[in-house]
Amino acid sequence: MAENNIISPENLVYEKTSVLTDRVLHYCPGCGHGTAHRMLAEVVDELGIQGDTIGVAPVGCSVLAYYYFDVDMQEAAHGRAPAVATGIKRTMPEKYVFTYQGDGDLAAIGTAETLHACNRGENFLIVFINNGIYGMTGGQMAPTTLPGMKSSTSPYGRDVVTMGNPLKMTELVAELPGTCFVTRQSVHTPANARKTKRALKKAMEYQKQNKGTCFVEIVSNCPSGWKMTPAESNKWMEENMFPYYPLGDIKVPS
Amino acid sequence: MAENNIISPENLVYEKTSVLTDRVLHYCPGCGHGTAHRMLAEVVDELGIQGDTIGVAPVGCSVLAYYYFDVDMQEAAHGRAPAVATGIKRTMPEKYVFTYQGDGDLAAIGTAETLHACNRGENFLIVFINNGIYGMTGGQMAPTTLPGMKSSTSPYGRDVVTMGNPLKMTELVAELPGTCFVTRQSVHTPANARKTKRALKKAMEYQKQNKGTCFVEIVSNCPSGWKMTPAESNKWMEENMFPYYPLGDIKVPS
Amino acid sequence: MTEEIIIAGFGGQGVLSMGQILCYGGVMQGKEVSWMPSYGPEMRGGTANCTAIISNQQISSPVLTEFDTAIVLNQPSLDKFEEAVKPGGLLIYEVNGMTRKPERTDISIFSIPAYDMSVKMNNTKVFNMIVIGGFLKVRPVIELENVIKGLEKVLPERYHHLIKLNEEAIHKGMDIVKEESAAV
Amino acid sequence: MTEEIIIAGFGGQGVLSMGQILCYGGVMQGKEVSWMPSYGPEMRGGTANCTAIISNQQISSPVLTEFDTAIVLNQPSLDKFEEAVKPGGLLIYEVNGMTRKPERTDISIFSIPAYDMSVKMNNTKVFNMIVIGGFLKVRPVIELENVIKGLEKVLPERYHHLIKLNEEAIHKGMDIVKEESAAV
Amino acid sequence: MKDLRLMKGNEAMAEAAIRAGADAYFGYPITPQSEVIEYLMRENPAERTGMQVLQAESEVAAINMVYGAAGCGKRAMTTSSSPGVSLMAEGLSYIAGAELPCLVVNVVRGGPGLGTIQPSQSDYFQAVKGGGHGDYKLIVLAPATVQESVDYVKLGFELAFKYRNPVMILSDGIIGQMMEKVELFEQQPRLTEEFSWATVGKKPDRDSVIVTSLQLQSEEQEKVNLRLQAKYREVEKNEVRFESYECDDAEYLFVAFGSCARITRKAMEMARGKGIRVGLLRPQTVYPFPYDAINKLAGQVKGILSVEMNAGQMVEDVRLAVNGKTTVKHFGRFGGMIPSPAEILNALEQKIIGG
Amino acid sequence: MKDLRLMKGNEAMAEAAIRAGADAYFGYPITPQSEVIEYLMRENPAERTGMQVLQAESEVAAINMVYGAAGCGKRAMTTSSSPGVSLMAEGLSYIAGAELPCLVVNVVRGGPGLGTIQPSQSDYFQAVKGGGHGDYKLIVLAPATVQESVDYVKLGFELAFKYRNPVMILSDGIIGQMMEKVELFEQQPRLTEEFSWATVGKKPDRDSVIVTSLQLQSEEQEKVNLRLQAKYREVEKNEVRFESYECDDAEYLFVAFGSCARITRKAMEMARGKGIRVGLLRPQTVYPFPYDAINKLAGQVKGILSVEMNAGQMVEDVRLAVNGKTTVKHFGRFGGMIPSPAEILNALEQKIIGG
Amino acid sequence: MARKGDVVINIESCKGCEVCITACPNQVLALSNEVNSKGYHYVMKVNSACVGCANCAVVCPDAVITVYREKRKQ
Amino acid sequence: MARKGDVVINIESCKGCEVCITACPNQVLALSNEVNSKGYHYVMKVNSACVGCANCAVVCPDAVITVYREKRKQ
Ligand SMILES: Cc1ncc(C[n+]2csc(CCOP(=O)(O)OP(=O)(O)O)c2C)c(N)n1
Ligand SMILES: Cc1ncc(C[n+]2csc(CCOP(=O)(O)OP(=O)(O)O)c2C)c(N)n1
Ligand code: SF4
Ligand code: SF4
Ligand code: SF4
Ligand code: SF4
Ligand code: SF4
Ligand code: SF4
Ligand SMILES: [Mg+2]
Ligand SMILES: [Mg+2]
Repeated sequence: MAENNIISPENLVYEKTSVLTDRVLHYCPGCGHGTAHRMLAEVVDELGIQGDTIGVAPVGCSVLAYYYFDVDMQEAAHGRAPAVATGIKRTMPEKYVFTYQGDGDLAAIGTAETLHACNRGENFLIVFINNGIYGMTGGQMAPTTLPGMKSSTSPYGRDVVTMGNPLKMTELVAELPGTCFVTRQSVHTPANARKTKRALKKAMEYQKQNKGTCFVEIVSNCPSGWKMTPAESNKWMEENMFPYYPLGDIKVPS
Repeated sequence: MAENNIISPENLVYEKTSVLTDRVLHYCPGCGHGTAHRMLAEVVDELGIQGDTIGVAPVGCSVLAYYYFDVDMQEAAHGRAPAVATGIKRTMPEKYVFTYQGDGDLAAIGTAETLHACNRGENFLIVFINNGIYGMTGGQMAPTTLPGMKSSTSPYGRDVVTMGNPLKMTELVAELPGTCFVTRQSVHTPANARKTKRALKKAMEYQKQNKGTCFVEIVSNCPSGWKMTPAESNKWMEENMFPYYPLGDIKVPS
Repeated sequence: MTEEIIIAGFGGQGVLSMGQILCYGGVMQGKEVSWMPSYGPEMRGGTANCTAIISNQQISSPVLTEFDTAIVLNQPSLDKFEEAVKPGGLLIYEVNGMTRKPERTDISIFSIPAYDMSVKMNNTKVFNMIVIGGFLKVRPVIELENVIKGLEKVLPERYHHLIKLNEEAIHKGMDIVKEESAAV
Repeated sequence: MTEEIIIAGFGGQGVLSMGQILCYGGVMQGKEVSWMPSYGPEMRGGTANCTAIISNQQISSPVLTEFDTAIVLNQPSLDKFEEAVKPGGLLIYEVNGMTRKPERTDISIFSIPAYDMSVKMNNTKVFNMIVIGGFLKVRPVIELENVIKGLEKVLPERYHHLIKLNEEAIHKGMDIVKEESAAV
Repeated sequence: MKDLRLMKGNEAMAEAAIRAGADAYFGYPITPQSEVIEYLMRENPAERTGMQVLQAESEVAAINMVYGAAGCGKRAMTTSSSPGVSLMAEGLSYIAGAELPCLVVNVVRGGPGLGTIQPSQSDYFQAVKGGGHGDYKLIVLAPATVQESVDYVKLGFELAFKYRNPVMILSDGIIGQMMEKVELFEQQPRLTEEFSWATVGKKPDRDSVIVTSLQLQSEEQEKVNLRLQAKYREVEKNEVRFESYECDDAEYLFVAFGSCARITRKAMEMARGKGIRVGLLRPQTVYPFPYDAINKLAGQVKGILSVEMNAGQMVEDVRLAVNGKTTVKHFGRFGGMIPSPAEILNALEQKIIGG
Repeated sequence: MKDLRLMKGNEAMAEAAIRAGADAYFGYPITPQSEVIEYLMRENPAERTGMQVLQAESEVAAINMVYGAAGCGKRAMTTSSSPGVSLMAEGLSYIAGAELPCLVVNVVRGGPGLGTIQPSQSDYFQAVKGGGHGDYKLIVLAPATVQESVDYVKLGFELAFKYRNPVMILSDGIIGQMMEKVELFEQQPRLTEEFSWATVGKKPDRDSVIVTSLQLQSEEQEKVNLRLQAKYREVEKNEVRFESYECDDAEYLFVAFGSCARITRKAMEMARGKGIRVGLLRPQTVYPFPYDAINKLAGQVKGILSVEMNAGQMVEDVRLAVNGKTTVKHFGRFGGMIPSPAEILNALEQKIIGG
Repeated sequence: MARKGDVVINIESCKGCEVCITACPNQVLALSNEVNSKGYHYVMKVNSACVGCANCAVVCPDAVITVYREKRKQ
Repeated sequence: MARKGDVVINIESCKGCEVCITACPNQVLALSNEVNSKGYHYVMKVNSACVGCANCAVVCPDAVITVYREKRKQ
């Protein structure tokens, strides 16, 4: 065992940021939502903007995000977070505003609000957690569910002919002049989590410069919805989700 | 004057198709809606599918399209024509189904329905009349209104910073695997009108082959909304709309 | 005093602003007024009309089926509103483009060749002011000075140099309006 | 006869299907039944419970606040439902993982070490059938044969080879259930 | 042979839809009713009967897909829960206006807003007074058992086509989630009829069919409205359904619908046990509402308690029925709370008998 | 100095919004109210007062933008007409559930469905009984003049913030489109207050603010509902507004609101001219409804006619007020048709006096 | 040599938009000074240069024009 | 040579997902046989090879781990 004296304040290299509250997260074991929350909270912490940040929670597993982020937050109707954030940012232009949305929320019912906020170039950050499934309601097919992937509403696998194709919202919004920074990341390894954090930080900095909409997709797992252990889910994600949703920057400000 | 005997049935080269009713169109003088209607009706006529075609009218100036097309038609709620057409086509798969929608209808309130129908590759034809304005309600700004263009809700010209950028829905849906044929045309000259007709005919043929969604944008004028004479409007369209919305095929089946 | 007026014609004839000018004049004269347009089907073209009410009392209904005065500027409007004039009421019609004459015998009927006059004045834009002149001649419900004041309110500043011309048009209208048949 | 039962425990303990098996058994025996799950917040984890009612008459309310029998499989469930047993009613608890014993003196209390038994049987999946066995021993509201018939209905065809094993588990449960205190 | 099963309300409705010969289901997941689409997807009715099932991108899309299929004369349905049903308000108004038949199920949860996913009856007003705009009515069936959930799917389609009007099944989290014995009716054939009002492809010998709710002229729109009103009067004459329990000698009356009526019935039994002569009237149709039946009983009883899982909605219809003849009070729990029979009995004693 | 103008109802509301110190307007065009956003865009209030105006992509987006701005404690508003208001049903329920203040204007047109763009009052039920899901209430103001349209914008914001509740102005195509003399109130300052319930950025000395309508536990949700109901009782106690005309000696009574009340008043004058002693009660708030005032008059008159531009909606509230004390009948024209004073008088004679 | 053509104009449904006039390669069409019953100046033939190309008819939004063309001698 | 590190584990909030175990370059972590009050097998240190790289803490969804590392000698 390490000598006890290592554990002393001056040696501290990593601890939970105080921008996350001390509430126990309600997420399933190994769910990427928690890590994604922390990365975003650390960015708010490091930029010193806790008092200037307003978040918008979606309807989805992260509906209670407002219990964990220690910033002022609003809970939006399913899919409408970008409209709610528009209402906030337009009337509070000096604040840092973000939405945090799942793939059902953002890419199904919220398609129009997402696309139009991005098209108007609303000056806020959209964090998009793509886990290929409706986690909260019990594992139904999402717009991003992969071809052949099973869910409670595609029990024999997603049949693209009848159920449609996985929707790459991130690539679509990158086409819009209103978006300034569009990237796809993950949080399932330390390296990826750190990259995500850097992306989120950049996004907040662009927001300060009023550069337009920043859109950070985080491809994530849903062990419960996918009916896998966390480890299996991360492996499955690497092998199946990443080829379809390749990680990396899609659009960076010129 | 031409000798009278030219006007005899065997010399007939062009007359109004009977798939258009004899009602006087309610459109303003010179409005492209009428020509677009006729091209589509001629296609239905020539393919002999009048009895097998079901159309969906939007809310917009063409809300009364059902008075002019002599085929069975449904009038959809504003923006929902692609959802209505989905309901029709899924239960009547042997019919030829089309929607006819304006840019407010398709690209503003109907964004989600449009994108998802295209993403599912619903086997029907979407005819998209892009006149850069809300004609019916009195000339308000549409998602496709050009930067700087005046409308009753952008009286000092569209300011892209606060009002957003013109939305190129056609380019977006071309990105989706569900679409099979995506093209942008116009009907303001005989050559363009004939091209549009060919595109519409192809689209109906692809529909027969169940190839996925066909999407035909027609860049059109709105003399009333633009506050121009028909001739001015067509000229303005060529000089201003076409550079932004270039004509031509965007996606053709492989 | 309550004067309930319907003004009807083609979309481009300035029907709606005639009503507004009369109402603004009414306001200037300290009267109660209401103006209500026909806002047609959400589509282009067709006819337009508006109801203008000028009264000393509070106005109950801005929407009416019977009128003290009908000012009709085209045939369809004559067809539609001749019957809606109250017995003893007034009908003023613009002669140009009418294919028939009014038929009522229980109302006062006046004609006004406003279009021809506007052409003579080299300015078809003052057409509706000529008609207003005709109306005010027959029913002086508002003083000319207040009409002009109203006009000042309605017209954007940059058009105020046209007020003189409009006043002239009103006077012309007063001159040319003509009783066609005097029933009652 | 009406037996109103609450079954409560962790999500993975087969709580919901226990209630369903009992109810299906009731159906086979020609009884009226109702089963109602707690469907928790739209989120993961936590405890689960269901209400199962088996009766000779039509069942009024599928949702109850008091029960004839409570079957509790973990501490939070004991804490929550001990008080909800009607005086004279029955409480069955799984001994494993309880940090305290039930305290009521006005009800019959039975314990069942079902988890240990399932480990002994080398199949923790039959855990809940052992508990059912214990319950049926104390309250023979449904005949074993009908429970098995119900099981046949609940289990998909491909699992029917497991029915024997389940029957065995029920018998084991009947053997090991044990009265802890006999109040009333 | 009877097909007797133990089924969840939601799943039973899904099975009933297949058996009722439904042509299409369009829906979007939401608790507590997602089992409907999940069951359908598992059953794959496209193979069993040809019925089409599609997960829509939203409730707005779902109800408009229903419109499209219904406009072709198809038996189309959707299911949702409170927030999702709110999103269907415009679509329902269009369907009613275009006089199309369809079936919409609301498995109600507590509101307003995101609220709670627990059972509630707080969408009564929305269902019976019209959540959407304009003068229209849904025919609203309120099942109290899983069996009625099944039966009302069949009945719902029948009424929808009989009156060319949208029908709503007003269920809730209890009825949707509970399992009960249920007898399934036999598979009905899917429709083959081509309705004269439906867009099925223009025939040479008839005018084109137009499905629309638009009338440019007020005169025409008023005619449409008059036709709708005449239809609603017909519905009110023919389709009132209710059950009454122990009303013959009743001195007091409960009125309750759906799951709450079951609990109230238990309260009634408890009251009778104490010698209180109380009856229960349970509307099975909440539109059309059993005004006459309640009015009649109002002359007989000393007071009426409307028991609802909401803050007081149906009680307005009860009052309209009673028209001052006797005292009417409301008792409710809400926000997902379910009243116990004892509470209900207590409310009767406090508010009506003692009040 | 009085700022007296001749203005359209719609434009007057837009000007009133600027002057009331509104912070934001979000809306989507629809006849007969598009003049509101058009006026605002012309006026460019961002320069006059800093007020933000945005044309949203839909009514769904608009109401959720309002939610976001309201959640920051801003004076936010939207305007629409019937089909657009239906699309706001979910959002309104969320705003009510999260207890946010805002102003929503419905310039009603005839329904159901796409219907007609002509004036109507057929969204009464939707406005007062709740178009959205769950137990909630909007405070609903029904202006009868352009002046009231202006005044109610100011009053609406005041009530919205007083009760932290959405307020609706229930206008219609007549009031929206007509021009009348109107006296504009002076420019009010925009809010600078930071409300404790609003998301304005967490301060070190307080917990983070959460704007939400979600409660996972039924117990908590019921508490929310109880708080809402208590608030509604307050509103009912304090905010009932109505005008009565010639009621003192009335033998008969008209009840009518909004534009229809103006026409009914003319009918009343005609009736008085014929010696019929009829009065008029005009609710200015339709929620809270003047139940007590009508109940009192019900004891005095021989019959009441509820005159509405719909198929009979407010008449239910009139009946609830009257509670059997006297005859209540409804007279209406609908689908965009406007009753004439003569028709109304005739209906009084036929249905009430002769009936 | 171009074949001869002719057009028939449904005067009552013409809205005088002039789109056909622009489209005619042979300046066959012009607006009349007269108006139809809807008040529109309608289109009329002003010469006999029509070759029956149908350009005018194809672009006419109101389907006003019917076109004839001499058959090619076989 | 790598500096020495150490981790502090908030046992009660660990859900035993093992993501940290996979992420640790030095196999410092493993699941305990014991469960915490929520019934999860929690993570514990099984050796002293920790270098304080914080990988475990960075990927832990539940913010369970605090990391320390010896200061480099100056
Ligand atoms: C209007 C409406 N429709 C449906 C729902 C039900 N619902 C809640 S969350 C959700 C989807 C959640 O999936 P996603 O957005 O991918 O988030 P995740 O849970 O996967 O993180 C749905 C359909 C709702 N609450 N409101
Ligand atoms: C839900 C709803 N919102 C708004 C409207 C009003 N509206 C009718 S048509 C229209 C836009 C028409 O523009 P577009 O789709 O571009 O068609 P165009 O008239 O230009 O051909 C709008 C906003 C409506 N009828 N329904
Ligand atoms: S259901 Fe899926 S997304 Fe939701 S908390 Fe569990 S693992 Fe995460
Ligand atoms: S308003 Fe514009 S789009 Fe509509 S008919 Fe007139 S010209 Fe055509
Ligand atoms: S294009 Fe048609 S409508 Fe226009 S002027 Fe020519 S004939 Fe008339
Ligand atoms: S057919 Fe050709 S040549 Fe003849 S009028 Fe038309 S455009 Fe001109
Ligand atoms: S990653 Fe966190 S929650 Fe998961 S096992 Fe490790 S410490 Fe526990
Ligand atoms: S800090 Fe690094 S070495 Fe230490 S336990 Fe964590 S991952 Fe392993
Ligand atoms: Mg998801
Ligand atoms: Mg347009």
